Amino acid sequence: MKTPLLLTAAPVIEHEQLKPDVYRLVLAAPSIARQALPGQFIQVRVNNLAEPLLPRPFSLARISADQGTITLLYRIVGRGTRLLAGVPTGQTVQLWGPLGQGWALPAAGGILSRQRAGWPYPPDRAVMPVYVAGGMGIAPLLPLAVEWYRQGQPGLLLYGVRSGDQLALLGQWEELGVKVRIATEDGSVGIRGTVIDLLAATCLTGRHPVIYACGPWPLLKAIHQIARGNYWPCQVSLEERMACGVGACLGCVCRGKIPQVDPIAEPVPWRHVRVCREGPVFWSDEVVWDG
Amino acid sequence: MKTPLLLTAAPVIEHEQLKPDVYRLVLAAPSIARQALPGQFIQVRVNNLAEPLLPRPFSLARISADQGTITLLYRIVGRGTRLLAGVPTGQTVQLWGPLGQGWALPAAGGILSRQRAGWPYPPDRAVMPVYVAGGMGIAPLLPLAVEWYRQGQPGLLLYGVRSGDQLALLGQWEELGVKVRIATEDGSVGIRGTVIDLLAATCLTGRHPVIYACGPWPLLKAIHQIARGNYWPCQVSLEERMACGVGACLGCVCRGKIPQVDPIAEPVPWRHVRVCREGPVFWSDEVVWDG
Amino acid sequence: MVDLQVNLGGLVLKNPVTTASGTFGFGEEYAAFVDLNRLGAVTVKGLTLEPREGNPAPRVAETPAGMLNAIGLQNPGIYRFIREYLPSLVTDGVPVIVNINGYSVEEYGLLAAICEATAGVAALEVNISCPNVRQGGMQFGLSPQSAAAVTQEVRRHTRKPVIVKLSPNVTDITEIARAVTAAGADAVSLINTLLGMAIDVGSRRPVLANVFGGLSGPAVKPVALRMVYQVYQAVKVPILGMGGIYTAGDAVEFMMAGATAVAVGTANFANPRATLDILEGMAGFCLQEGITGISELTGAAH
Amino acid sequence: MVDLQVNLGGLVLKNPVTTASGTFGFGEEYAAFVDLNRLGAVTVKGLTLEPREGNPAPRVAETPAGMLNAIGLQNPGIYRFIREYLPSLVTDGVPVIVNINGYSVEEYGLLAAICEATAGVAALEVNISCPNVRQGGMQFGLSPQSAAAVTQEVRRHTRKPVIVKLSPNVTDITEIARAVTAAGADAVSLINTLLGMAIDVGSRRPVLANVFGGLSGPAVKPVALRMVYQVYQAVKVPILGMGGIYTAGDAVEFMMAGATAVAVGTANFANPRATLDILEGMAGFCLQEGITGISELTGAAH
Ligand SMILES: Cc1cc2nc3c(=O)[nH]c(=O)nc-3n(C[C@H](O)[C@H](O)[C@H](O)COP(=O)(O)OP(=O)(O)OC[C@H]3O[C@@H](n4cnc5c(N)ncnc54)[C@H](O)[C@@H]3O)c2cc1C
Ligand SMILES: Cc1cc2nc3c(=O)[nH]c(=O)nc-3n(C[C@H](O)[C@H](O)[C@H](O)COP(=O)(O)OP(=O)(O)OC[C@H]3O[C@@H](n4cnc5c(N)ncnc54)[C@H](O)[C@@H]3O)c2cc1C
Ligand SMILES: Cc1cc2nc3c(=O)[nH]c(=O)nc-3n(C[C@H](O)[C@H](O)[C@H](O)COP(=O)(O)O)c2cc1C
Ligand SMILES: Cc1cc2nc3c(=O)[nH]c(=O)nc-3n(C[C@H](O)[C@H](O)[C@H](O)COP(=O)(O)O)c2cc1C
Ligand code: FES
Ligand code: FES
Repeated sequence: MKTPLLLTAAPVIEHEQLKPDVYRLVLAAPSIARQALPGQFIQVRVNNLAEPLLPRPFSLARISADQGTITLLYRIVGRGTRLLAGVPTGQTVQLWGPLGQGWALPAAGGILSRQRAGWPYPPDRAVMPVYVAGGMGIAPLLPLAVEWYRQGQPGLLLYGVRSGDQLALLGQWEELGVKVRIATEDGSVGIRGTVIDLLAATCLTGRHPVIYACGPWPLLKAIHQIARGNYWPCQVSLEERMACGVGACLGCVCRGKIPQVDPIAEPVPWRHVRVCREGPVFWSDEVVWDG
Repeated sequence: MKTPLLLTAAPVIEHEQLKPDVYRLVLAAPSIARQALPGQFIQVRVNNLAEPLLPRPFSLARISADQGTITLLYRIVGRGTRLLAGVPTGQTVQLWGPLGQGWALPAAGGILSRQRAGWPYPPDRAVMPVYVAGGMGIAPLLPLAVEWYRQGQPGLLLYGVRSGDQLALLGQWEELGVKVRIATEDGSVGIRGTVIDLLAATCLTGRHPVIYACGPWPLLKAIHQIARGNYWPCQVSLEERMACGVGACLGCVCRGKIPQVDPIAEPVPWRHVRVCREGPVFWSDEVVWDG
Repeated sequence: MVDLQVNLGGLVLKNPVTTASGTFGFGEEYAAFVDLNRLGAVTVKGLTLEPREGNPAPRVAETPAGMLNAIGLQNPGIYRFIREYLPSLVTDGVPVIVNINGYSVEEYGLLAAICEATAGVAALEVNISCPNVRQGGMQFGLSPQSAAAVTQEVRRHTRKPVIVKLSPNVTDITEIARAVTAAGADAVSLINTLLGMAIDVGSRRPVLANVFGGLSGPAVKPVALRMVYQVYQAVKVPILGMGGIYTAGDAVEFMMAGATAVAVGTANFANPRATLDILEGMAGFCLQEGITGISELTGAAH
Repeated sequence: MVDLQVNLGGLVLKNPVTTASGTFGFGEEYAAFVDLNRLGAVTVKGLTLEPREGNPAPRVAETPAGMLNAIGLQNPGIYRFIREYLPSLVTDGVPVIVNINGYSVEEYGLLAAICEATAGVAALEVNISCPNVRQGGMQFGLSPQSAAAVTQEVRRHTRKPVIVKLSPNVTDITEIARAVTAAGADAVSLINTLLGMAIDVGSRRPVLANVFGGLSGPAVKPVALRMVYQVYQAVKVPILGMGGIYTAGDAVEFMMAGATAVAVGTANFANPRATLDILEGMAGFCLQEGITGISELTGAAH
């Protein structure tokens, strides 16, 4: 383990309903807040009954080392998130983390949180972060934007949601100086369409962009294809059904074109890599997108 | 069905911690409050998760038809009661009832809530109710005392608990004019010993007593034996593990010497009768106490 | 409107929701909560020829998302059932499926003959899978030979639909399903309970007086669903699916795995209105998905 | 103080709490939460001769009080395990039980020979019960003959303790237990997962890419406990009990049913400290009950 993992009973500091089915949850977890890197996630359990049994993974949507808090942004999907939504302020939830590999940032003057693959530009080259979020995919991108902001580069957010009334917390992005472009499926705000259309319509020539994308698999696949067609380096944060979240169960794999680790073994076109451990963030061309 | 059964989501009106592990819970359930007879019980579920799966049976410790409320008095035993203890005022619990056969009272001027066995004294004979409670066995006796109070006969309560600090709500009994005698295992209040010792030491000659007892099986068995030795009619409220609570699963049986129902069948020494349906209240000599 | 009617091996049901034997008494226990006539069918508690008192208490124990039972087939015997319980059920207008349990192959035949002669019996469910009685019961359900022998004997004595209820406590359930189908079963029902136990660590004794009991409830659903899926591929007769159905979504899963109809068991204990809630939820699912006949769901996941 | 030491077929464990294969990776994944050296033993993820990529995703699905998995034995192969993972585990000082999976009887023999030659391997757990691979795996565990054949071949190649891991998906587990014991097993471990499935009603497809998966977690505990109880009566060798152990009380139940040691599996996912919480709870139970040696619990419910 590079970063120590922590298991803690974290008190709920704030719990706010942003939209009918979207909540913002602030938890006191000082040591996790100190360790966590943008793009990492935690596992959460509301009680210790045998049902629901498994923890639920959530990205860190805000990491406040000074305040000793972390923030989750989540949508109610099923019984786990419904149970979570009912936890009142003051009560604790079990959580452990920070888990997985976060977003890659240039090493110079900042952090390069992922060991495996290098940074695609020379360390001193000014690059532009382009955040591409589909729906709740917005969650893990904000702490990354905070990091880039510290490095003097606010960048651009392309954000796709079903309808304008789903937009939340845009103020936080604007505070960081991030330029925000919106796509809605019903055209109620921004362009009518998806964030794929937004990205396709965005001219990034000469800007040395790095794409950071999070959302459902088909969206990420399309973004990868656009990025690849334009020779833009692109990172994606994947979601997969998880059990342990720590790399032990091998439940959460995707096909990864990871560098050959075993000098003796035959070269293989892909390996099953763990989303919870080698991911959730990958360079998009490390992922086998078909099949 | 003689009394209609009701299934309802009942709001919690009051929820009070009486002792570290004993709670008083007042629920709004007007139609159940209207129907219920002393000695009947309800089934309760806190949520609709699959775990814990089964409802929990609780006696009605107070039935207020005018206020449309019922009161439960319960001790935390395991995960079901622990979950129940966490339900805040205003939230609802699922419940259904009133279930089972309540205590027998004389028919004249009152109610004879159990059809099967008749009243042991002539209807106009003044009798004295003697309530015998071991621990939480106190719960189903209070509504019965209310009924007897209405019939002008407050009677006598013999109440055994582990220690004096377990005593709760005695004021309610005193308000009804019931004479209260206490036994504690540690001798901290009343006599040192059990309620069996209390009963054995109580002289009821010439009082035409009816014993109403509730508590653990060994206690009820001993009370039955004392009652039988003295020719006192005695009713007991039994507990058994239940699933349905409505008579459908046959999970909750005891051996009952019930009157022969089938004219064709061979006479049998006992039948398995359902505690939830033919009980929970039985005349103590209807029950096979050994084996 | 959604057409909810299904055909379970000749037994036409107005909708696919029935009750699992032993969890719904003789119907009247739940009549306060459920208009019985709205159900596809009521399957009654397992009956034997003679009245039986069953096993001593404790007979039930809660387990994670499930329960154990060891009732041991307490029942008034088939004759008293027919005299005292069947008439009111028939009056309610719901088809009655009678669950029969013999202690020998011949006894199964006799029970079938009695059902054949009794007007109010719509179909027979032949329980060869009860884990809670020492002689007979599950033993018949554990080998294809004895399962077939019981089925054949029942078939010889009745022309009413014969549904054979399979035990999940076998290495290969498709083998048993094939055997009973070849022996003349019109349908199969599955699963009965999984054999399990619980121990009270305080007393160091098994919780159930009978030591072992049958596990039911949501906990067993994945196993039940897998067996329905396997049996659907193995035999042509319709399947009455059960085992842990707790929500309408669960019931739809069973239909998609291959069930023609479903039975709701342990869920009744947790929610006395479970059958109707599930029925309404299934109809709602069909509406939402644009399904006009619920039987389209059967086998949809294959 | 409570003496926690137990003897599992020649493998002496400082306490009875071990990890279930496949739920604890190669140990290091949980090292941040658990001082591995405090455990009785660590059983590693199932190993095959060649590296394997396993089944496609989705591989896991939550079920009521349980989960399904269809990992399909993804592993780096026994050689890379020995080179890359075993050394640090050995340094941690915890006995390592290696879970081996052959695709033929001969392959099991070869794997056993490799373990025999590898100093850090304390004992072998022979998995004849994996439900998630198409050839080999569970098939061997479903008949006494093949189970015995695998055991015999493993026995021929090693003098280290051989623990044979049984499948619960059989009609009579005692028959298999007797066969492997006669063939030379020093201990048996049970249960592996129950074969199950789940369906996504939205897409009308099985949730798992592999269709079927293995059910584990608290849901299966009653079945596992029953099998441990039965096997304890059937064979003389010690039992490593598992299947749904979630609390110290569960572990005590398994010991009372007949287990000499226990393995914690799915519970690790719900609580990364589950192994130690359970160990501490078991020691506490003994203290409270005045038990001086934990092995007194074994079989106490019989
Ligand atoms: C690394 C990672 C980070 C995530 N971050 C966020 C976040 O910041 N905000 C947010 O709203 N959601 C996030 N998700 C998705 C979130 O974990 C699921 O919405 C949640 O688990 C649903 O649980 P449920 O019980 O409500 O739904 P159910 O559908 O009842 O869950 C059943 C099972 O499926 C799993 N599951 C369901 N949906 C997903 C999914 N999309 N991804 C993975 N497992 C799933 C559950 O964990 C559970 O095991 C993240 C997922 C991953 C893998
Ligand atoms: C007719 C009837 C009336 C009752 N009235 C009261 C009351 O007024 N106040 C009160 O405090 N308790 C009462 N009880 C006992 C109460 O039902 C149990 O304490 C409660 O079910 C324990 O649940 P648990 O989940 O906390 O315990 P657990 O031990 O976790 O429960 C596990 C299972 O065992 C059952 N169980 C455990 N203890 C008992 C018991 N003593 N009797 C029956 N089933 C049990 C539970 O219902 C559950 O199914 C009554 C029981 C019956 C049968
Ligand atoms: C208390 C109880 C009693 C049962 N009695 C019978 C029975 O008499 N005959 C029978 O065929 N099945 C019996 N069963 C099995 C159920 O009919 C059903 O097959 C099983 O419980 C699985 O379904 P479920 O999980 O929905 O309950 C009984 C189950 C329970 C829980
Ligand atoms: C994700 C997962 C992977 C597993 N992999 C293996 C394995 O490789 N070899 C094996 O013998 N058992 C394997 N098992 C079975 C467990 O070791 C154990 O027998 C089973 O899960 C029951 O215990 P539990 O309910 O405590 O998890 C696996 C179980 C799970 C949940
Ligand atoms: S969730 Fe267990 S390995 Fe990723
Ligand atoms: S609890 Fe079901 S019959 Fe009494």
